Amino acid sequence: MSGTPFAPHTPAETRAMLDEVGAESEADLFDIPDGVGFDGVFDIAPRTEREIRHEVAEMLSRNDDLVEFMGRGHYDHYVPSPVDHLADRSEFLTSYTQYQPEITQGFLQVLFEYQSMLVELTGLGVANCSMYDSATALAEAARLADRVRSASGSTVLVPDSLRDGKRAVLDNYVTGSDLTVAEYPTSEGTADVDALADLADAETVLVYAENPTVRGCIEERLTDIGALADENEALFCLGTDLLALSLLQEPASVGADVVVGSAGALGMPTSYGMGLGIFATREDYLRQVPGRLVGASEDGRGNRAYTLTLQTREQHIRKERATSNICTNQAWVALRTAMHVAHLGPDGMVDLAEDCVRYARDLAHRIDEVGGLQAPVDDRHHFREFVVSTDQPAPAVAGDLAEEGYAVHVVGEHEIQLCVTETNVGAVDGLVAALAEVGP
Amino acid sequence: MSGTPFAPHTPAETRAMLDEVGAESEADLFDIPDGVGFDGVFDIAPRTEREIRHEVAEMLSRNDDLVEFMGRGHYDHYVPSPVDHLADRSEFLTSYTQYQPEITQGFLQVLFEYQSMLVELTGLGVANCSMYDSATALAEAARLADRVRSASGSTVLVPDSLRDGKRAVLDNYVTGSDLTVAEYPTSEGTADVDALADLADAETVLVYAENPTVRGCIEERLTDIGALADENEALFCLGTDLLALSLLQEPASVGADVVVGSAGALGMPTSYGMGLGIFATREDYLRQVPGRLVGASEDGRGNRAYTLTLQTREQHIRKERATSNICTNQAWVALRTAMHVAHLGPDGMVDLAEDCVRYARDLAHRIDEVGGLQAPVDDRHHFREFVVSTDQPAPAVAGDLAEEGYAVHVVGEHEIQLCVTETNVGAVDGLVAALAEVGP
Amino acid sequence: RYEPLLSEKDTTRVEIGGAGDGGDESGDDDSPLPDELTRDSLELPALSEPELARHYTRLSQMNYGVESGPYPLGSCTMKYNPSFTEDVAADPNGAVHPDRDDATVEGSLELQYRLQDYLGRIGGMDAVTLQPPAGAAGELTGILIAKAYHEAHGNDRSEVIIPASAHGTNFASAAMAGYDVVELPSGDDGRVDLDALDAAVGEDTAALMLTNPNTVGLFERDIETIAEMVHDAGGLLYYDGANLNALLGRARPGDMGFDIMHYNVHKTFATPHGGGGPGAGPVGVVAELADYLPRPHVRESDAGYELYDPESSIGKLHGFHGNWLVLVKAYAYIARLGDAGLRDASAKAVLNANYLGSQLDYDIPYGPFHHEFAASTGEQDAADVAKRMLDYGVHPPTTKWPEMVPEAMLTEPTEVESRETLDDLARAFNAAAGEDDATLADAPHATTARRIDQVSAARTPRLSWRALDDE
Amino acid sequence: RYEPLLSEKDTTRVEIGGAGDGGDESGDDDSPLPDELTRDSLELPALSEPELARHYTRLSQMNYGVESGPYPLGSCTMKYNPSFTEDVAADPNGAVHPDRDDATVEGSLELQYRLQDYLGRIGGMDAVTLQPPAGAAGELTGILIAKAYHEAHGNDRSEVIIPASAHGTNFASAAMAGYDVVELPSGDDGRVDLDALDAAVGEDTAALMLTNPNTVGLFERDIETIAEMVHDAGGLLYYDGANLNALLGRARPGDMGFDIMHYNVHKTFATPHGGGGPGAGPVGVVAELADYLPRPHVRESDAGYELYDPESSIGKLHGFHGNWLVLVKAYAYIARLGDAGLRDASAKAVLNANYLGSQLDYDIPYGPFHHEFAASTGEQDAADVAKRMLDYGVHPPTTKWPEMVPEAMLTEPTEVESRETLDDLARAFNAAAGEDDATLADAPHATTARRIDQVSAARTPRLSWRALDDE
Repeated sequence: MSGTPFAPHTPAETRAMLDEVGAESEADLFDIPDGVGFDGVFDIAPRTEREIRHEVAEMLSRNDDLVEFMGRGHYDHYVPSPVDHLADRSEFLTSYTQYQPEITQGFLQVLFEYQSMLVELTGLGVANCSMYDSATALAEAARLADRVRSASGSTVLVPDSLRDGKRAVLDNYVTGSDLTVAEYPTSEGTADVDALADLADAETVLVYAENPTVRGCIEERLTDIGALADENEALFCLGTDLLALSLLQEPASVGADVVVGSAGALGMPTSYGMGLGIFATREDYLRQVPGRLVGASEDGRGNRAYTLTLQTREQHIRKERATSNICTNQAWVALRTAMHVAHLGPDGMVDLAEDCVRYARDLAHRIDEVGGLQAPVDDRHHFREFVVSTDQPAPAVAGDLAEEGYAVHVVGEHEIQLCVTETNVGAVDGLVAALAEVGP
Repeated sequence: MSGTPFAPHTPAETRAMLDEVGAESEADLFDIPDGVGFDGVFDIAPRTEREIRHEVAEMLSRNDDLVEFMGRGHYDHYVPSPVDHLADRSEFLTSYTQYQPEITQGFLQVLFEYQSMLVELTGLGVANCSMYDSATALAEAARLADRVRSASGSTVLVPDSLRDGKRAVLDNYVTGSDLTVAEYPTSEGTADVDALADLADAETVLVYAENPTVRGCIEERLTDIGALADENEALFCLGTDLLALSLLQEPASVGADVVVGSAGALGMPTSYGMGLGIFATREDYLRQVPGRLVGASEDGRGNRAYTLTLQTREQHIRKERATSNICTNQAWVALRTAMHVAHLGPDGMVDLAEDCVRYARDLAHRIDEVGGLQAPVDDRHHFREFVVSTDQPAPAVAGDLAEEGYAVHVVGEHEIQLCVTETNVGAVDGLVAALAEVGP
Repeated sequence: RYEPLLSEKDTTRVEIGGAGDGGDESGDDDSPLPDELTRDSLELPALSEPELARHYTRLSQMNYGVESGPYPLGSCTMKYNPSFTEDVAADPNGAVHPDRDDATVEGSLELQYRLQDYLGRIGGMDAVTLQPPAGAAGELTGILIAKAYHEAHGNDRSEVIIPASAHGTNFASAAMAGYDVVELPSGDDGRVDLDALDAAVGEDTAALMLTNPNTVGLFERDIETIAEMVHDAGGLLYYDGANLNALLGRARPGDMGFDIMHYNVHKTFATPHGGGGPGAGPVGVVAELADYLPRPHVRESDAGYELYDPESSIGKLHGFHGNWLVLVKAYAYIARLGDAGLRDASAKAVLNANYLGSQLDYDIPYGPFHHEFAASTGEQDAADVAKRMLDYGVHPPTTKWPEMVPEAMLTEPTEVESRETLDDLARAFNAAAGEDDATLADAPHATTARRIDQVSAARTPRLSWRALDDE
Repeated sequence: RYEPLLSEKDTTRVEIGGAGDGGDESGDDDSPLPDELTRDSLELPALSEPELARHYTRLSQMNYGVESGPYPLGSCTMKYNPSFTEDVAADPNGAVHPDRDDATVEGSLELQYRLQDYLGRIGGMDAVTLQPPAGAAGELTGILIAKAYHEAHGNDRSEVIIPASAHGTNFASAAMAGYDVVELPSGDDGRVDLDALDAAVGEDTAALMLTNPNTVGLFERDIETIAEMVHDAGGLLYYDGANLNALLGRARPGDMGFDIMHYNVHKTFATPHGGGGPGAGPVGVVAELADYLPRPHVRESDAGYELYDPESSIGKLHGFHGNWLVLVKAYAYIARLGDAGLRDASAKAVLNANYLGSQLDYDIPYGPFHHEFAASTGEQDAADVAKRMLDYGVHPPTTKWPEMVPEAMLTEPTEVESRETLDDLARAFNAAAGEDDATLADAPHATTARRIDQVSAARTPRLSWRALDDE
């Protein structure tokens, strides 16, 4: 093999084509000054398909094989097989953004359906086709607030428990604006609404809260938070995930102006954090939405047809005045997520969400009965996950659990966090036994 | 879940449909006398997708993880990824036999191309869409010989080294005919042509030989065997496989009347013996061919189109006078095989085939240098595999090798057989070392 | 829309040999074999992977599968094939060589054992072999078992009785086993005519092969009497499992008196048909016949599971162990449904057939039917009506069979269709009902390929691209 | 051909809560939460798996992908996506939680490390981060690195210079980082106008963002001079990797003087575009900037590999570690090609573009071009010509961009197309060349959907099925 296996040219064809364009050689086609030409080697040896499959399998087998009880914004739910098989159809997987809607109606309709599902789940009027993840979605929400509320102030209020990943992305996305990010305290795993009331003022343009929170707690005072934002003419941005949306309070009903979060909990395996960011908002802010939007229209025969729309918000037209720089997004993940939601159906969604409440409740209860362990630490209802306090140093407990085959979060000196879904609930007996061994 | 997850009926829809057909209940639709009704249980618990994937993975993980150096009619070649992805497209995978060619042109064309590839490889004029495997293909060849040569006799001559699997199937397939199966001797792993000449006579209707033979030897006197068959007005049936066909003597050139064998070496993983039977023959015997045939024709607009043809040979029309009882065949495996051949191309086929000669030659050479081991036992050129003689009892050697992580054939008291292809050639160092340890 | 043949895109002829002398052991690029052992050259298509991907993608788009729309082929049970069964079957740990020592493939043996067990329970059979690679191979297996049984008992029986409406494979399989076929005409009610059976059955009867429900969906109400008649004559009762999807959890062949049966796992247990195959045709037998099953067979052992050769085994029907991947998928499907799901599958299959039948403008001569029915297109040509249905984007039923119904449209919607889809199907049927012969004869009109000339295909067989080149 | 929305097929409204009191720990089916914490109901489509399989199969068939035919979108590098990379990425051992202790995911770290290394070699960069989840995110990363660098060196610079012909994301990314954009007009030869650059560059210049070859395929011959001008002014040079497929093994941004670059692995390294994403936009920097890379970063350690936070890290651009699956596929692709394959890929990409360009009846104002070219449709509307091309079964190029070419058709065939396919493409182009405006304006005629009304879509946004219901 002297070239790429993915080009069809025989030497004779190459020669004929060179002749056709009047070139002596392939090298002649490159208009590169001598000073910057490269004639070295990368020293990358070509391998066969078979060798690479073996090589990567071998490499990844060096990851420790642990049962993960991990969450904190990234969740493992079982993805039904048809999602893989249908999403892998090459017409979906290998297509580009739908710049020619007449031959990409299929993907456009899927994205329209995805947007529609988010409208049903959030109660808000508009959802985009996807952001990269929940962190960038939150950051884009802050930027949206800046655009629609810039006259009134520049403060973004986020919980002090915000994941570092989200906070760090937010900081980078607001670096070019006048926005400042401030924290409000949390208590028992949820917002300290009284303290938040003291902090929120006319300068506030966005109040961000999560449900469930990063510690797995179900927020009980969302309506109050929404009202607080409203009183201060700030936007209320709610962070959540698709499965939580199917069971917990509808964002629109608690006054949310923007919903961001992770959709990747449905549709994707735990791919080291690769996911999909939800972004939904009120129709009022439609023309300030970042990212792609699919709308219904008609074709020349009067049939319903779908197309990317309101593209004047976007970078390829508006350039530096675009609502965002996002171009390539997570469309294929959105497709997978929509398929997963459709496969579960509303019954399946609610059943699974309720199970995630029960699983966490029951596991916390069992752990709490082990001497030296308290769970849940927060006096709240929980969704999927909760914090456990131990008498031992948490890192040591986590290390010992890893020895026993379990991966957990360390969230404090004596606090670990556990997440339980349908994919690991079968392993709770072992986990509890291991915890009883190493935790107290 | 109270029913099948693969039926869409809600209780309300079920009720409405029952009303429409005038039935009280689903049970009313069954016209089953009381005496033979079943109201017991199978005691099969339903499981979720996730549970079953886990359950079967768990079960199959109890197979010992051995590097296989095994062949003898079933070979492991690397199947390129596109074969999996393209063959799994539901339009191919979930379709039925092409009784409505107007909407199944795609599969018909693939089968036409598969037949065409076999025509190129064998030099014979006709190939069918597939038999179950090489054993049933051989058995059908004998039955074809019976139909076209029944006036002249009833003896089928096969090598004494014929695999039990093939012989046993052949015996069953000829049980309803007047055919008798007799063996001719082999020597140094190939046909003893002189002995065969003594055995072949006017009663002979079919002479069967293999290339490569079951011991991996390349037959050197195919033309003589073909001539012998011809002299006795018997058909010459050659057993081979698709990869061997790409390099070894063309069957038509040595006088073969029928080619049977395994195509599954290309297109399929080693699926515990699941494969695909080749069946090709001279055009003279076209109307005696078993199984499905795809032909080119035209549609109502004069465009080329493909269709199943000559169906009057088949069971659904000819019933007990059909050429065979075969109905469901291995069409999807044929599709995979055709894809694999197309992916390799003629260069890739020949290169791989030549590699299989070299791999076997080089491995035999290395083993022969180990004291107490002789390889190859047979003084022949080999294709993929060869026999090794050991001073130790062969079953003990094989058992010891299994302990070391290698699976081999035991073919005699002091003989083992090894097969080497591109998928296990990387493990020969380990095998040789293990053999040097346990073999002598 | 036309996709060229691979051979019309690009081919290469590779010359083989030349330098090699066969004794060359240097590992270089010379031919490793002497010229006299090799062919001279090889010409085949030579395309890049992207070109191949497009070729097969386009061809797939010119093909109709179960995921394209309804596929109500009578007697074929074209269910949805759950994709997770593909994932289960793809497990690389199951990709073992068939000659592996059985002690090293305990997992594969266990799966087979469990599937044997499941199938036995579902059919009411005492022992099951998984070896036959298709339904017809299952039939041959069953008839060979019957033959071996009779021979072992000193009975020289020469006939197998088969109803005229049976699948063609029944006749062919019996003939392959060396039996004379006695064809049994249908009674007026579409079922077995007991008088005709009485006349046919006797000391030459090796077996009666029966499908129940039969090929127009009718349950053979007299099955107990039939079984008694055949058994009294010393014959065995063979059950063709093609229509088992009608009866899951409602009736079992074993309970009806059948001694031998095959299962079409690619019908009843939703393994994909793959454009014609592979399928699998496991065979179940009553305890008395278990010793005749093909070898090897899986049984429990002290260590787990093992292969053994049944004492009076008929031998083999496949060179190795049958169609493994298909069997794994069947196992996964049965496990997914369980008792209630299997029972519900049949209930909905029968409900769907009855509902669809109630919506058609065509006559359905025989009933009450179960999972399938044979409508008659009367004065219209059933094959033409089927071609016209293609214009409505659906797959038509099986046509002109069985012959007991004139211009039959044998229709089996299966349980997977929704009421809406059945209504679509009915519209396609009924739209053709009012059309004139010319429109029908010229159909289909809306498909990629128009009506294909079958006569010229058969009269001038062109079965390879070489044949096309030669023209 | 019309496929109803899921919501038009079947929906169910589920009522939530009622019985639960939140304190219920009996594990029964009652709601586990008090009503005030739950929504009242949820209405979503409710379809069976077979129905969903058909829905998505049909929709896929209404979509054009790389395996459907040529996809010569300029600046998008729509290569064939080798399917084996999907298999590699599907390895379940790679499906780990992003918060896993790094000592327990050595395999994942090693793969990332190796990919960082490969990309560094290919681009001539000293350090590479894999975190940015797309090209635009990579641009923002790079500009934030430039900003952090300048701030660390006490430079308060406010401007980023960008050629007018650059990708829109360049402008938007610079603006997001808080920079004023200075737009650089193209010179007459289609390249950077050195006089204009000289006028633009200065002490406010934080960076110049450049694509090379530029968006009409021209190599910026003066790149060494450009680099010197920017560097002399204290600015940094940013390379937009969108067109890297033109240069693999022929030239490296690092050697040209670029300090920062992003790679579009979904272009150059053949990971699928997925209908718009996901991609990945790794960023490479020269050694001096390595300390500013996003955290965490992968490096070698005594035990193997570990995560660490670069000393002056700009922070994060993704909540976790970026688009893992995409990165695995890119690794597999690069490993498949190796040095010679990568070099050949660019050679064939450039050859294909030049060959296709030579076959067109349209003017191509600028050259010599590399992997892409901008033809001008002159008096014809480029968007209409593109619609007309759809009737020939091919995907048209990018239209009306960049603006330096009037009615541009920016065309990038990539290396995967055969001469035959390029000829097909040329025929589609040239067929439209002779047609009247009315025919073009009404195109396409042969597609499932005819020309879609963009104006009404934007004027009356209907962005969900609820919006359709409300009408």
